[in-house]
Amino acid sequence: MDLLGLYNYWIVILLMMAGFYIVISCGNLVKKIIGLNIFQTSVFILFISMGKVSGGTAPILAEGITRFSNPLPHVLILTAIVVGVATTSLGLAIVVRIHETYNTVNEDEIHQQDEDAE
Amino acid sequence: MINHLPILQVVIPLLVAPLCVLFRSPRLVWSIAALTCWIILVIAGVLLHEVLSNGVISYEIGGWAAPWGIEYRLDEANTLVLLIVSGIAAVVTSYARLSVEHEIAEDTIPLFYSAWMLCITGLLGITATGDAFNVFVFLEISSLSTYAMIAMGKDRRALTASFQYLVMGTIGATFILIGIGLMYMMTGTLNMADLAQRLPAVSDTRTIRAAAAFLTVGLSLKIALLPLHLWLPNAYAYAPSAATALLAATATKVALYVALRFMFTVQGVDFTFGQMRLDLILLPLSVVALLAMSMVAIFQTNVKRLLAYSSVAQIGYMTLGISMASATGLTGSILHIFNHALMKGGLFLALGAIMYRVGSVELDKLAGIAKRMPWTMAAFVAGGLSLIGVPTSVGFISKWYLILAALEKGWWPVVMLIVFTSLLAVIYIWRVIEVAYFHAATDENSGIKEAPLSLLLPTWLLIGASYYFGIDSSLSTSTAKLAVLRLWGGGL
Amino acid sequence: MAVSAIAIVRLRSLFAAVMLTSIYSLLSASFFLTLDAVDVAFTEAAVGAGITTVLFLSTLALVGRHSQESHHTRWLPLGVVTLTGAALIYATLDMPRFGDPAAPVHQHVAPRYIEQSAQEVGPPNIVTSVLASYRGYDTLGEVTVVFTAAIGVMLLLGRSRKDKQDDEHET
Amino acid sequence: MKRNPVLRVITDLLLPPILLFALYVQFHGDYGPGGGFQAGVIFAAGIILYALVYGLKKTQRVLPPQRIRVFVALGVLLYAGTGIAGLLLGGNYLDYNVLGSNPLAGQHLGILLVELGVGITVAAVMIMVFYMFAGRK
Amino acid sequence: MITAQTAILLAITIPLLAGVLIALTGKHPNLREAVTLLASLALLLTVSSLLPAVLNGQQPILNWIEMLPGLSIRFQVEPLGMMFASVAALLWPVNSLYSIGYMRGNNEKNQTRFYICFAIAIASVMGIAFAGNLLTLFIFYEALTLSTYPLVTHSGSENAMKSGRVYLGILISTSIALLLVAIIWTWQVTGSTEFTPGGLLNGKLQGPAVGIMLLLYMYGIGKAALMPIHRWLPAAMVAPTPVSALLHAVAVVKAGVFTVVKVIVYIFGLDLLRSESSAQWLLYAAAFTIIVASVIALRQDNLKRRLAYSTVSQLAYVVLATAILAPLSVAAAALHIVAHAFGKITLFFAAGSIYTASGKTMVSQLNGIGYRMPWTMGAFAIGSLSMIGVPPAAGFISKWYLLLGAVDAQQWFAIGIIIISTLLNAAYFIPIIYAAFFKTSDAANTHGESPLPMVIALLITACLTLLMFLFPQIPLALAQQLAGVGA
Repeated sequence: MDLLGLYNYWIVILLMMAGFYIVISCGNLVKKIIGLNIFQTSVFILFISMGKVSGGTAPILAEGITRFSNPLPHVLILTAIVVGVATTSLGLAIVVRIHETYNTVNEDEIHQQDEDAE
Repeated sequence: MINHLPILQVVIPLLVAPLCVLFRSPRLVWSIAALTCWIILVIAGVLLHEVLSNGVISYEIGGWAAPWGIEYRLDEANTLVLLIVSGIAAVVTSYARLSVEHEIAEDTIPLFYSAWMLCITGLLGITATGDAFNVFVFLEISSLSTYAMIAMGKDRRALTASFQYLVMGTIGATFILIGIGLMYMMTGTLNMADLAQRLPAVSDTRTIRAAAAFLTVGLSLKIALLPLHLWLPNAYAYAPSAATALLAATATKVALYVALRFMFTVQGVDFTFGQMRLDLILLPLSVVALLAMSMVAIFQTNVKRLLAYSSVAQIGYMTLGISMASATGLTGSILHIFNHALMKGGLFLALGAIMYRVGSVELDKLAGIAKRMPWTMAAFVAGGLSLIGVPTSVGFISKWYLILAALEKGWWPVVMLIVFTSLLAVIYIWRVIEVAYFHAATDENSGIKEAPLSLLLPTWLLIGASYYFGIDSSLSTSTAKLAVLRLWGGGL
Repeated sequence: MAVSAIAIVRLRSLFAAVMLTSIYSLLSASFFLTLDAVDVAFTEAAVGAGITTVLFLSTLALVGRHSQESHHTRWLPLGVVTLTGAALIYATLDMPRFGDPAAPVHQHVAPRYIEQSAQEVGPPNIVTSVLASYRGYDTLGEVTVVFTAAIGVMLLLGRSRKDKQDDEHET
Repeated sequence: MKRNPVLRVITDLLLPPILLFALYVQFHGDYGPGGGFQAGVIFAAGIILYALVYGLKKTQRVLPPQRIRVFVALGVLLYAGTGIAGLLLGGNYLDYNVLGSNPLAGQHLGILLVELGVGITVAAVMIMVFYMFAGRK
Repeated sequence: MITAQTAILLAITIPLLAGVLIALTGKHPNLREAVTLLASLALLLTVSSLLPAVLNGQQPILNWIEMLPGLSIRFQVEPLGMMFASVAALLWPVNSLYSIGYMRGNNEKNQTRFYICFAIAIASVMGIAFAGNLLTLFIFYEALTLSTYPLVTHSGSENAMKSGRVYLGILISTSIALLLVAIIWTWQVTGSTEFTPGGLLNGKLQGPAVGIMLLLYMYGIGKAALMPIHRWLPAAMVAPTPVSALLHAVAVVKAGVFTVVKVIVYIFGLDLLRSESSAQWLLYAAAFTIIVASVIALRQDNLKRRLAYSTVSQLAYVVLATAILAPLSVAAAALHIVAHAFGKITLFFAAGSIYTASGKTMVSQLNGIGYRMPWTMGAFAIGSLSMIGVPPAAGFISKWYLLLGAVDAQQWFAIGIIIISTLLNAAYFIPIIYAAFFKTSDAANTHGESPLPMVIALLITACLTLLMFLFPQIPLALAQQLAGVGA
């Protein structure tokens, strides 16, 4: 089995999991968003990787080139990047508001404050 | 124009959303939004009629044939969901005016309605589309607007609830994206119908199995299937009342529809239940969701939270029906999607009216409220009875089909479970009723008046519908059965 | 890249984490470039390394730079992550090899874009053709997502704190 | 930063090329990499740079948030409206073929309009979001 | 003359309409109570207009909406339903009269809510009586539970709430957990839920399944108060007495045993049950309930509670009679539903009358009360005789047929139970009458009779008890029609 051909994917998965780990384990809300960012970016790499054709070029038509990489994943990922930045900005906006009302961005402290309030 | 209705259904609210931003007057924006919602309800009605009489409608956006372009594909299953979403949207938007004025700062109201319309756009878009990636895009539209709306709640915990939902929702969406990506990788297509044709050839691969797993997990997050429901109770409890009603009645239902679409149409029954044995995973999760969440609901002191937990439990009924992997079970699930939307929508609207007058939905604040707001509480009781499954209510119809399905399978423990959780529903509903009807009113509550008519009418419209379809269920059941036939494909 | 990602996991200074994220973004942009995805690389550089960083920094300016570590048990997240990672590794086992021109993605749908787009749509940049025309509706959705985010941010941050306090005094 | 003349001069020098480059990317997207989205981001980046150096107040005097808000909506309307135009001219939604005298011309016009819509919204949104964050201090 | 179909519809809508009118006239007590009385009389007329046709052997049918595919809300007037409806319609005016006296005499709160719920409960009873299939029956059965809940908790006190919870808890949980499942199972097995002469399940279900199905039905019908699910009935005693009278004589408990008889006759069919050994347990369950409830009744000092346990045991009579599975005993069951209704409502009326006039609730306080309240206690005596089954009261007739049926079926065990329980009945009723008339009162009591409407009401029901003994033709004819035995 030609495992070398999969090596590329595995690196991506490693990155992805690092991001995912940040999201679910970090108590800091900003860091969670950072984690989301990394997680998503790694997924993008996964998509783009599958679009690559060995020996192909960027999918811009020009004289004399017949082998192109697959443009469809590129399109999808363009959209996904935008979605990602949209999510990030909204998430950060919420973080800012949370900081204003709770004066902290640490999950445990917020939790503590909510419990004290009850 | 009539053949463009499928796209207009989604694009009209999409166009209205930016329009809302351009105006300043809350009333004007509300009128536009409400009018739009009634228009799309009419469109959904016409579409359902078309689908029922002429079969599947396919609409090629941009004039590009699928699978190259994006296709809207309407059949009995998703047109029913479209009708649910736009119907709920119409009623809840009509209701929203006073409730939103009461709970949202005036200068942000136009923006709020813009988010509101975007949410509806997203939900409709997810439902109508026949393209897997398009699902993701519209899912994000609805999700982002939902996060924003939840964060608008008056309680500061609304912010943390919204953030939590944002993080979990984004993880879910990314999982869905991974799932779609893996499927694309193995088939080269994103169109659902095309995927359905090409998947069987590669369904043996580990990649496709993982794809199905990622899709399921991602969607389960959005459906709030136990144990991925953690975001839901807070989100529902602290969001503005109108938003809670809209979300509770539509958002999880749409996600569940997408799950059905992937399970049945795209992956096919053989793969989902034969290879993946999804039923074996869904069954215990549904059972635990039903039992645990109903019990948790009993101990809530905030009525909105109580109903939120009840929602998670009710989702258990829907997934339970799916896990039976039988036509009757699936009919029960689809019916419950429809029925639960009506009753939960009505219940949350009634709560919104209480919020409007009392300013709180904590249980101890509601003492003796039934005397002051008899119509509102009557609506709550009626909705609650439906949740319990009292005959002539829609809850009874769903329960009938679910029990019938369990009996067909000879699953007696499941029969008992359905019955037992209905009894748990009696307990949590009755706690509210006792406080509202039989406890002496507190001094604070003495000056409270009945909710205004513009809140009562929509509430009763939904409650009324939930009894109309409980007494004469021919329309909903026949559509649900057709939807089941369509989802099941040739296997039935 | 892997180094920067893992460093972020360990880092306590949010400022450094943001900077590393930015670098991570730039690195992935260059990676996209090597994978022939010029448009994506361009966007990732502008968005990931540009706008996102600015947003993060503005946020940090408001909320402070340091992250206190919480004392959660690390096993559950680690378990979930390992499981997810394992599922993905499992998924890769039957994947087409990297760069393989015979992979299904290159056999279906995409060829038409490459072969026909010049006649059907026009622009030599196939990505543009697909983005704006074949899958133009997705792009409409994408614009709507951006719009939604703006609505959300305006809803959340549009009113100054003072407005809000006035409001609370009234009620 | 406001008082640093070096930065000011550099900004003054850089801003026109940045905005021009944004326009280039916007309209050259057909031929090379780029398009509405990237153009919007670059345009916004230019404005943000200006705001960082000259201060938020001054920037908002040139580009008031109210106007940006209109542009935020306008881009989406332009995009969705193009689709409606196709619909009114007898095609399906977002069908550009019917926009021009022949399909290719129609596609060209359609993509142009749509990319413009993307560019406007993205630029406006990014500036708006930045305003919002920066305005919190 | 109105058609039978309209009459069926009217029978359900008149009380409902009355409920609406009562709500509208709630501010004017006189008008409100006039509405109640008029509606009750109108209902009586409507129901009696159906009687001739049914006596002639017709069974008018009304199909309403199709609620589930192939399953509609359906009404069919058969003899048993006719009997039940007539009893309820006959007693509603009397009970209304009594309620007016009682509610005013005791200055109860929330009287409007009381009358509304009462009217809705009567509508539900009509629906149950005329139901043509299990689904319809179930709908009105639940409606009855829910509409009587506010009546039980009427006073709103902590004690009332607690009892209300027991009431609702048992009735709702048994009906949803067992009855509904049984109905759906029946539908799954037969594809129908219609009441079919000879038995719907006959030939469709065999073996132990029959026993299980019977278990689901018998304990699902919580209103029949078969032990151990009888607890809601004594709990419901916190309600005002007119409600207890309604619950224990007319509406709720009778709806329970009525459903039991209907299910056994039309769903299982006597033949099926006779042939299945797994279904024999019912007889013993009923016998157990009769004896145990009687013993408990003997030990209650609270008059209403004693009456409640007496009801539990009397209901079990009906079940026992049906479980004997002989045509004659089924007729006896039907007759006993009527006879017990008249007798028990009289007893409750009397109890309420005593409470209104003197404030007494305990059996031990009743020494010599017969001299102060001769009418009330006279009626009480007649009611007691009917319970024991002695002529000249209605109870004798049903007991007579019960014995005949048992002999016919050679159920010596059942006969033994009947004899023992008759002795027990006598043991807990006779002392009350004895104390009332032959003991001298110990305290200085100054009260006289209760308000006139109450006295009139309880005299009417006492007379009905006697009349049914003297002129049993109509109920007898209906009962025989039901059981398929010639007159």
